[in-house]
Amino acid sequence: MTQYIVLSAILFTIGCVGVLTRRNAIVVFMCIELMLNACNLAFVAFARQHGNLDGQITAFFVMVVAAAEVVIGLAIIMTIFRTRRSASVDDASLLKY
Amino acid sequence: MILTVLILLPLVGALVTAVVPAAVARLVGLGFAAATLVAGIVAATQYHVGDGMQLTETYTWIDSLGVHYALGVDGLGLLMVLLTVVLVPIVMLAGWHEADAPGNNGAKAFFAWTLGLEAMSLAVFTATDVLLFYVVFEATLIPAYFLIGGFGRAGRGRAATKFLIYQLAGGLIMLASVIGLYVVSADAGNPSFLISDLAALDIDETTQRWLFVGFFIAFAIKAPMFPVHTWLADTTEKATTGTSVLLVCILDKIGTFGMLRFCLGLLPDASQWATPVVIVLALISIIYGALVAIGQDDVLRLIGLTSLSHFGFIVLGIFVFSSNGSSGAILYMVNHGIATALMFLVAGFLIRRTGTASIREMGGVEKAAPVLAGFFLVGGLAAAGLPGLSPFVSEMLVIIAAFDHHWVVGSVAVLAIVLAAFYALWMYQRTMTGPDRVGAAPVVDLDRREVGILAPLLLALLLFGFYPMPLLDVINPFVHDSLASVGIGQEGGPQ
Amino acid sequence: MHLAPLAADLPDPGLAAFGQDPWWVILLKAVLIFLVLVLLTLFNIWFERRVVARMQHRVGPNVHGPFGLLQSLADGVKLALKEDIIPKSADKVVFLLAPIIATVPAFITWAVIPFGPVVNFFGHETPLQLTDMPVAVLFMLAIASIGIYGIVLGGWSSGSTYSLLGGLRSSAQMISYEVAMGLALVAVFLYAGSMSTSEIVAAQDRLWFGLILLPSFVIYMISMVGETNRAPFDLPEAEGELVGGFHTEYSSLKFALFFLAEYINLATVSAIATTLFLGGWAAPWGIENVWEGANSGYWPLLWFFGKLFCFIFLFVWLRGSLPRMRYDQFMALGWKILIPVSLAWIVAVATIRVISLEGNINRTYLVAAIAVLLVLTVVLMFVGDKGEKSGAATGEGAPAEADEPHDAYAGGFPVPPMPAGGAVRGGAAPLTFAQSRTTVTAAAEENHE
Amino acid sequence: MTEFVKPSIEYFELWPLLVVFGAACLGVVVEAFLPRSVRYTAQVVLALGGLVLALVGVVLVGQDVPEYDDGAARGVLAVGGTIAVDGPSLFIWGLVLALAIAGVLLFAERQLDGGVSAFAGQAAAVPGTDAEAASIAANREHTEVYPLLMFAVFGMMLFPAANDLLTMFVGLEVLSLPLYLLSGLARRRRLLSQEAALKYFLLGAFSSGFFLYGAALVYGFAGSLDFASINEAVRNDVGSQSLLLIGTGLLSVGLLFKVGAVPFQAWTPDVYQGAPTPVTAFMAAGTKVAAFGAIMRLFYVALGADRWSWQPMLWIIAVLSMFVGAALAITQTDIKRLLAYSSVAHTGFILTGVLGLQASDQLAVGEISSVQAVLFYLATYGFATIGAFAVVSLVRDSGGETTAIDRWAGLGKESPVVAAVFAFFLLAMAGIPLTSGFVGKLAVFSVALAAGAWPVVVAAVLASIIAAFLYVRVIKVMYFDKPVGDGPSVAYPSVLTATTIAVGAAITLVLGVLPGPVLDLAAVAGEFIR
Amino acid sequence: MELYTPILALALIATGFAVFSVIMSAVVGPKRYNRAKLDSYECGIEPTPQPVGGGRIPVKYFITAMLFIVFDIEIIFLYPWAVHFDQMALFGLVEMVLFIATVFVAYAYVWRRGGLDWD
Repeated sequence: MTQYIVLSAILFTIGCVGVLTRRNAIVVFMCIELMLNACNLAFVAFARQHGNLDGQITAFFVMVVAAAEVVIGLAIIMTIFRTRRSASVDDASLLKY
Repeated sequence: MILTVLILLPLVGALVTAVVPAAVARLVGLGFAAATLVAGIVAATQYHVGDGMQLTETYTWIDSLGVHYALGVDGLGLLMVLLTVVLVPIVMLAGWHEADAPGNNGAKAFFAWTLGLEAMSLAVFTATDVLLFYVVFEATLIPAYFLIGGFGRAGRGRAATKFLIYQLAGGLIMLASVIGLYVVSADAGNPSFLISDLAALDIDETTQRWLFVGFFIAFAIKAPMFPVHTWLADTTEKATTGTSVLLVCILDKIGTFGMLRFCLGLLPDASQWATPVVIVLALISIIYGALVAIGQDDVLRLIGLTSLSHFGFIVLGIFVFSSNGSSGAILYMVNHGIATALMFLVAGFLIRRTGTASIREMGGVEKAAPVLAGFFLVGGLAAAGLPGLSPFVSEMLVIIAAFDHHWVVGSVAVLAIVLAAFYALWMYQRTMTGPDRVGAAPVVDLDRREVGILAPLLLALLLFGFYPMPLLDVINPFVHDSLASVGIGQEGGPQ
Repeated sequence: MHLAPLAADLPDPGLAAFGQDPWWVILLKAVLIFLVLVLLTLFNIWFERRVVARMQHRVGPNVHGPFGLLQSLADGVKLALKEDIIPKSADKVVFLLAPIIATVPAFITWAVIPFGPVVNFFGHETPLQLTDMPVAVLFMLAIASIGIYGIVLGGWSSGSTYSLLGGLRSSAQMISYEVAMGLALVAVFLYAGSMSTSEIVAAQDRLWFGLILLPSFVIYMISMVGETNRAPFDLPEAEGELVGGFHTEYSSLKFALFFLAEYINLATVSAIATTLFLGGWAAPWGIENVWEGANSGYWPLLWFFGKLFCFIFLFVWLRGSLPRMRYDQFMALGWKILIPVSLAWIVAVATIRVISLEGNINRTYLVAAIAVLLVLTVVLMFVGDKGEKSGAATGEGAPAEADEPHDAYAGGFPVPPMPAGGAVRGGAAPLTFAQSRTTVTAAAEENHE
Repeated sequence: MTEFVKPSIEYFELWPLLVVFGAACLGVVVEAFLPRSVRYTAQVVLALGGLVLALVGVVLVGQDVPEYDDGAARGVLAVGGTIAVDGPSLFIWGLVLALAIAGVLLFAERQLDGGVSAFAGQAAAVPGTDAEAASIAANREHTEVYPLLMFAVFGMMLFPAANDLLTMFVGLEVLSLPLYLLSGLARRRRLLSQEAALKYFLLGAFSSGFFLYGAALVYGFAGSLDFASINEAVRNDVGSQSLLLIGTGLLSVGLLFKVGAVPFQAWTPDVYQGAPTPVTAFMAAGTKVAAFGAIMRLFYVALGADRWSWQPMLWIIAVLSMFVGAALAITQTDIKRLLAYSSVAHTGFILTGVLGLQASDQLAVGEISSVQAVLFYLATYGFATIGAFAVVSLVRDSGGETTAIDRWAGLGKESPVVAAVFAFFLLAMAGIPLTSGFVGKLAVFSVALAAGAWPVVVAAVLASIIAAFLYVRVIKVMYFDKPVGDGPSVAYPSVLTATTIAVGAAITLVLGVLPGPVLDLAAVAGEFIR
Repeated sequence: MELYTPILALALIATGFAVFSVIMSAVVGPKRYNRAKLDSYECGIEPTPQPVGGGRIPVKYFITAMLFIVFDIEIIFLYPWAVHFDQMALFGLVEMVLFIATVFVAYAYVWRRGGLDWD
């Protein structure tokens, strides 16, 4: 069981690092999705460990939320691209201080 | 009831003045001020000397926090109230035209804010609930802020901001102590802000000290005391003299008033614990104020700094814990109010004539305007504590008390008198005597109105200089009580 | 949330027969399935060509072997001997990976297809089915959709306009029809009360779901054609528009793999249809009345493949007789008709089910529930396509955008660029349609200037 | 799979939630089927109607929520214990709904910008293209904002009422996602707006990821998601402490991000500045209220027994938030950013309140509880903020709103009323007596002090001195500075915005002078139920 | 788990076959390359240069993808519901009708706004 947890932790960390280091909004976004799925993995693993279904149900809901986030996120990122011709989060620098 | 009326009158007056057409605004304002004066006198007549807290009224305000709307006056409060109600109309008359001067926000605003300030100050002097006190204590800042920022010389905006920041800082620090008191009372099982309830608590040593620090810093900033006095000179320099009078003669008294009410009244042990430090600070303020005053070139700055020295005396008097000291301090609060008001107003008239506040650029006024020069001289001598003028009495009491406390303290205080005499006379000499300024229009002398404004102050100075008993009669019982609370027996009031 | 402890760990009784095989049986079965599929593919290709030829009054392949049966084998060998080209603009790794990704899932789906009942398999009692699980059908759908990756990656990595558009199109239409397909299956699960294929087959012993759930069946059949990119829905390979579609750039055996995958999928969807709607390996009714041995031993294989070939023939027939659809009509069919209808149908089925479960339910409750959905559906059908096209929801810019001169980004085509730092390798080098002479989709159109 | 048990659904207690959600869905339908001409009216009416209806519902429910088992608190566990309809929930619901009504009024304001709302005519049209020009010419506007707002409100109501981590997470997302979109819809300065949306979205999704993983770990620790069981597990600490600790940390990251506490405040200024001012107003007020409700529920109900592991963390974060917020606010030159940073500082102050004692058995008689103090502070802060931003939307020049502080110079002369009102709001935020802010500060400080968190209180006092300076600075600019160029001009708002500002100011004053009733209401709200 | 091992076997066989044939195609068969042959196919014309800044895909595909996600999620919820429908009976029906109706609202919106139209 612990292997799953470790794996999910690793995935989560990868996603986390990705978010912090990558510059392409889409990639950042994908990293976030990776984090969510790491959470799913952890939930399912724990559900198995505790022998109840809460975790699996949660995984379902997380999927829904992830889907919603994808939709909204893509919408926002698209608008930015079409305005800026670039997906780099570094270019998004009008707002500072 | 009368106290509520006393507070509401100027408050309503402020609102009315703000809405009536500018033409009549000044008259309306003055009318309300006069009405307040009358109310104040009525209150004084209803006051029975020696019965402690009187004319009290108490209503629950915020139940779940144990806050009350509670008013009442004792000797100290009464004197402050009277001082306030008397000075405000005088300031209004003095500022009659000045507020309309170009660059100012207009007499209407000036009168409205002044009345607002009066209302809040009266509330401060009569509040007997700590939170109510705190609320109005902070509330006085708003009108004061707009008075300083809206009227006077260039750079007043900065001065106003500086003033407000200092005061807010003090206020917030005090807030911590206020809440602290509340929490203590809550732990004691009866959450309340009423001074009467809080005085009943016995607070353990360390807590007392923390709370004391909070209160004292706030009041030291207010009063002002070295080292947190720096806002004072800037403010008096930039603001109109009328504003300065309101600030220095009324608002700053809240500081010393608070020390008596809260530091001594609620935290006696801590007060005694802190005495050495406070006395040192007081002495520094006395000497430092006097010395810096000597060096000043700007009349208004100079006067401002003299009051730093005077507040030093007052605090000294309070913290030597003797009947002489306390009585002297309280008496000093009144006298200083009168004397400094006189100084500021005269200086104001002077500046309006010479068009400058720089001592260097003045001179030879006494030939052209003997009356003005006379008033100026009296004011200066009063500040210097010349016998026969009321500050002398209070100063003497304080110094005697100081010697009783410790000869060093006393002698330092005496030194201050010398310095005071020096700056007062030297200022007079530089401004009034000597050659006339080159190529300047001769200074017109005071007109009848201005004399009329100054006269009552002068009379008060002389009257209380020779016969301070009426004041002392009011003061002594209070001193007796407060000293008793500190745990020092009464060894006969000063005669 | 207080939920029941997880009981699903141990396979439910229906699956008791599975997971008991020794390794050699498993291996043998797997190999058999593999062979069957390969042969089936070869046969299907030949079959299709013959039938289509007949429909067009031609003869079709008849040279190699009896009836030209070996034709497709010959083709395979020929393909193997063809030159293997990897375009220089292609992303090598993905380009090679894509056909594999496309092929493998096609095989795997068959792991859960039941060919028959428990039989004596070389002296070992085992069902004629590689394995089964509580979520078999879900598993099939999941694996099948992995195949889409193969196609879209193949299209993308070729580094060619046609391939990319072809890949996009096919993936778009596959996912669109996957929704309809998925919805069509819900009704089946509702009646079977399980997602394991063998249990579903068992549940149809009285009546085929294809009959009681006719609408689901029809929807499924339509969507399975779309799912496999077959005529009349073979737009990804629309020669007239897209040359070869996503596998334009592929040659030799890599192309063969895509071909193989496509035909296996053809068989797969047919097999699923058979299993879920036509009673799987069970003999058509009536037969076991006259001959009770029909559903035992290896005979069911006969029925199974019989039904399977009906579907195959249907596919061929469609191809032979129907013209290709236009893309917008095609998508409209999927999104605007199949989905709402199947949703409505699901609710209807559920309602009927409830009524049969508990006869005496207060109608108002029920009516209200149905009314909600009905109103919505009706309204939708009623207003139909008249919906104004403010780009708001589509994210597509207002018309004026197309004529921004030299704005490569005009026309609402926002898309993530390749990772920062530009293209790494060939095919990853970002595409553009800016100057392409092709006139495939309106999409490409708007890019011209 | 064992026998299925049908959860009970307390339709009456959930009435407010359901109404809001229904209104939101209806809004979408309206958007889909009504002609553009009538949409604006329909949407506004629908939204307002829904909110008012829900508010009525809250009052009705509040009147007869039964006592919870031990009588210390009142409330109902709805939908199989996933939603706790208790005193605090209801208070927050009421507050959120009130703020949302104000928000809708601001959204509907059309007079300030020449007959169009503050929202982009067509979000999809690329700025500076003919498409945008066309949409502007056609006086298009996105009426979708109203359904979006309603969904956000739904989330804001679900979030603090959630009684298990899953529901809380869902609430968190439902509240966030619409806001992400809304903040990208500004009509003017669209690049800023879109950028704000992007940053808000990326960081928001990031933080919610943390929250979720925290939830997973806590679930791993406790074996259950609902707060009561977690609390039990914490008491008799089953499972590994490290899971619990890390989980708690990650959970609080997610929550503290929402309230913009340091070090998770990075998004606040950007989003506040970039988003359309009505959205900023609504978001700043609503999000904070909801999120603090959730924070209190999580920390008190689920992790209450583990107080000593999370309290030190909150101490530090509170102090940091106050100082960083106040200090950075001083350096700002843009009024919206300034307000944003001040909101960070306020987060710190509210956290100070969260540090207090909440359970009645821990309190001396007549002492106010943390929940009470925080709820009150939230009420004061919410209305002051929404009012302040509403005022910001009035001050304009040719390029739309002028948010540069130095352009505000001379506002005191240009429009004394507006300047006075704004100054009043600022004073309220500074916590000057006779404004609601003062009583709020008083309350939170006293509870924190009572709980022995005196270092935090001292820090808070110092921080509020810094903060005071920054508010005074703005007032000075408005009243005593010489206007640059032709000074700011004040657009005359329609009754909508006017009402909002007036109500905001009125409430700020009333809560400052007579806070009694609201404090008592918060007291009646009592404790959270588990 | 042992329910899944057979799948692994089949998967291995299939992968082996696929990889084998890919390699085969590389090994067997002539290699007579030339530049034109290695260009990407564009009806014989010079292939278009690839721009920096990203290949671009019609936005419609994104819409389709999003809608797919939405409905796929709906299906995910429908399957377990369907399998255990008999236990929930009427309650299950009502809840699911509400759920479907909600999704339908969004669906209607997209439809009306032309989200489903290809041109």
